[in-house]
Amino acid sequence: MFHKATSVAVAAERIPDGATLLIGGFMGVGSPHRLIDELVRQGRKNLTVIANDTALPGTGIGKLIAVKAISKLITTHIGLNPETQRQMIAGETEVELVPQGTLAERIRSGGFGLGGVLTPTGVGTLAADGKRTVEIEGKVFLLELPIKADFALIGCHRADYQGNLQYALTARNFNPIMAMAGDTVIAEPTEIVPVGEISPDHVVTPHVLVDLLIEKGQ
Amino acid sequence: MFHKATSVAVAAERIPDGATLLIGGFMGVGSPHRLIDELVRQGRKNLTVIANDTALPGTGIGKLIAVKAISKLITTHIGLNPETQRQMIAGETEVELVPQGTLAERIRSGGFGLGGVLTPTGVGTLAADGKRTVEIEGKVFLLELPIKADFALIGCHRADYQGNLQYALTARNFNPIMAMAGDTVIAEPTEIVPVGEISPDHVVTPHVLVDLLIEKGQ
Amino acid sequence: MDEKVLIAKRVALELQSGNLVNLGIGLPTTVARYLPAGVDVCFQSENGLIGLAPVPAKGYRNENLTDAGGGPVGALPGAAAFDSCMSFGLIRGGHLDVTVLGGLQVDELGQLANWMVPGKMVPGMGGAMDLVTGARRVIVAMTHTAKGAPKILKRCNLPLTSVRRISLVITEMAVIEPTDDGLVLREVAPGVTVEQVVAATEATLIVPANVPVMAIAVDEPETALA
Amino acid sequence: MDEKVLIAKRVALELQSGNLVNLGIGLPTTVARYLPAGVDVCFQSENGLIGLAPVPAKGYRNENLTDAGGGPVGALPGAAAFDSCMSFGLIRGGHLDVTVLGGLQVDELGQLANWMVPGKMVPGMGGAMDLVTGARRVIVAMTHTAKGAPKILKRCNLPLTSVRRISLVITEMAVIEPTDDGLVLREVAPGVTVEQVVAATEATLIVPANVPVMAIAVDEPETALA
Repeated sequence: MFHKATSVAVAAERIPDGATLLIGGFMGVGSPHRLIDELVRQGRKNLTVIANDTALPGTGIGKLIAVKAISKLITTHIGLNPETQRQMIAGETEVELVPQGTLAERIRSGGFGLGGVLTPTGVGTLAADGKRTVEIEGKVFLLELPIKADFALIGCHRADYQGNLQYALTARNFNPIMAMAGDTVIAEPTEIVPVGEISPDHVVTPHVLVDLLIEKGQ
Repeated sequence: MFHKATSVAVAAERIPDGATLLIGGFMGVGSPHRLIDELVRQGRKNLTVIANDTALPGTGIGKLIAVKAISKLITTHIGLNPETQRQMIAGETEVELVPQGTLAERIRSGGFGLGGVLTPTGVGTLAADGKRTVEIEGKVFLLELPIKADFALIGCHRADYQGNLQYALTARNFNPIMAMAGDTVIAEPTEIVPVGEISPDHVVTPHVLVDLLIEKGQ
Repeated sequence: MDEKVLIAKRVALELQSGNLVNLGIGLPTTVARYLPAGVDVCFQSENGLIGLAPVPAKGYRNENLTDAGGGPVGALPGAAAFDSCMSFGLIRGGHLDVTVLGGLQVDELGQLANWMVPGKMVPGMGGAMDLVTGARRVIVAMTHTAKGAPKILKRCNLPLTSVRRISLVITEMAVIEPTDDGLVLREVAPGVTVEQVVAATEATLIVPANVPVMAIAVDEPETALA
Repeated sequence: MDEKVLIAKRVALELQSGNLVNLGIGLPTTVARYLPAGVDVCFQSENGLIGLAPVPAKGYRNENLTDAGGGPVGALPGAAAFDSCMSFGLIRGGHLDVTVLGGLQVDELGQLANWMVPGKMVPGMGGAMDLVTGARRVIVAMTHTAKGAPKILKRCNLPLTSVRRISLVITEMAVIEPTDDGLVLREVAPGVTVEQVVAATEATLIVPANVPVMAIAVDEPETALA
């Protein structure tokens, strides 16, 4: 077994300027908040971020938006963060809007070694612009491409020291999917428990996917 | 809330001759054994069965093979059931062999409303015969079609009376995926517990997918 | 009665026992308050829960239990939590019986636009494109006009949410059903005339001989979710 | 030493601490017994478990805890169970470091055939096609010949498992690595000559100036899994 627990500062230092990051959470719920704060503190710039949303100004990924740490954003909904909308309309931040189910499947297909996603969602809409369509048994589907990233930043409820992860209620959202699709996976658990305390049936993300665990702050 | 628990005989009577069935389990582990026994007892014929394997002669789906209840089988591995191999070679039963990961994703894509699966598995092999290929960013993928069925027969560990399901260890296998892809889903739990006894975080198959629960035998 | 309450009450009548229902952020969320007694539906939140319950009192809330807007919510006994792929598998795979969504525009083809006003408002589609594409029934709950300007048009001029024909539009003035033949006026609100609906609608409405008034009970108790 | 034991011992030397490893049914499963001391690998079973442990004593087994052959197995503290999509997502998605599989034929392109003999034996590919396509390293563990007939051929004449070039073939006679240039003879078994390997092989072998003997310890204790 390998020691994965480290400080949030050391973990964030692994992430260079310009990196591509999958960041879990839904309106900040289930996001790795201490990692986000530390990236802001360390002044990280020019990040590409893939995430469901940018939460509210001053919350979760909204903090990275506020300091303009993100140069490119792939997301589904920015309706509750006026600053992200402003940056998009002003052309200050490149924003790709993706249907939520499509974003989830694109990340999954990256992590699961598939060639892409064939979805009926978005056919005939702006979401289809520039994309291939495939007709299958008389129905038309969009071919959506896989997403992978240099890092996946995962918020979770419990981890064991080996890196098995559990999530709580609606804080699960994109986290387990993203844990499959990051070259390096950094998980920020609320608590770390001894190996063996999580039943094999209750592990959602197996430890082999997780590279680093953020230890409790002082 | 709706009453879903019924006897194995009544549940099996819902399934007509000629029906298409997804049946969970891996070498019999996690299969709905009482449902299978009852289909044999009731003399069901001409079934199309989609399942990982046909277990051993006299075990699980092997019992349906033994009485020739299956006219068409879509499966990944029949190496441990010589009778299935014999019926395939003799042309008595139509057998389509599918890579295991592909079978899982095909069923998932049926249940998840996707147009198909783009997989690298099987490219350039017999598994690609008659199938479309799609080139994506310079790599070739097979286009594998979704699978759905009239019924999904699910083995599970615990259910609540509403139909939320949990699985045990390697008995999980294809069951949760199949529960998404059956028009009618019949689950055979080891025990049925009061609603609320299963934590929302431990529910693997949400109750809205489940139509019938098999009650304990006498 | 407030027009949004009227819309929510009328939408609530569309829900049937046993339905799995997804309510969009805003007005649609309020529909849960007006479920008729004895109607037992199950609510999904696309951020990953089946079994939403009314917001608990302060002190009983949990930061990891929220709705799709990020607001606190409750969970019934027997609730189930899952990830975003599963949530949209339920939606896209035809397992969701009804979705109720807000709208910016609906047109004669029954197509909905509800996710952006180019150059002005770019909230993003969130789950809306999947919901409109995948749910068995799509109900659009919206005000009939925007500051007097019709929202039910011959053709949407805002970006579409889906090319799929929605099931029903419910406004504070009318219930309108898109069909093969066009938009059919199914009901008018109490005190509203057919002529007033037609005048407030750009799209051509097919008006049957008999257009009943919405069966809204004015004094219904406010119960259930949210 | 039994030739299957020799093969398993040599395969075991390929595994490194931290690897996630999938062992095929049969001979490959026995590899776990011969892990060198201090090498800490993690085993996946494609029926849905990471953290396989040796078969427990009778009385400590569980009918819901089996390997891919359906036989009883154990689980280490910290094991994780999952469904078949996740299991093959791990395999296809590049999360599996090593797979060890049996083989019927391997050819000069490094392609493997191991899942059927048309008209005679149709076990099916099970997880083999995904494993060979997706694992980072694919090690084929097989006897060098079948009743004297070579199994390492110029071209496979049985149906291929994948067009992907495997990483290594380990037999009771040799270790052979498929490369851009062809099959390179990397090692011979104790007591076996290069000439004997070449004679038992239909494919052309590239023979380096120095071909070392496998570093197999004869008296290694049998430990760990299965």
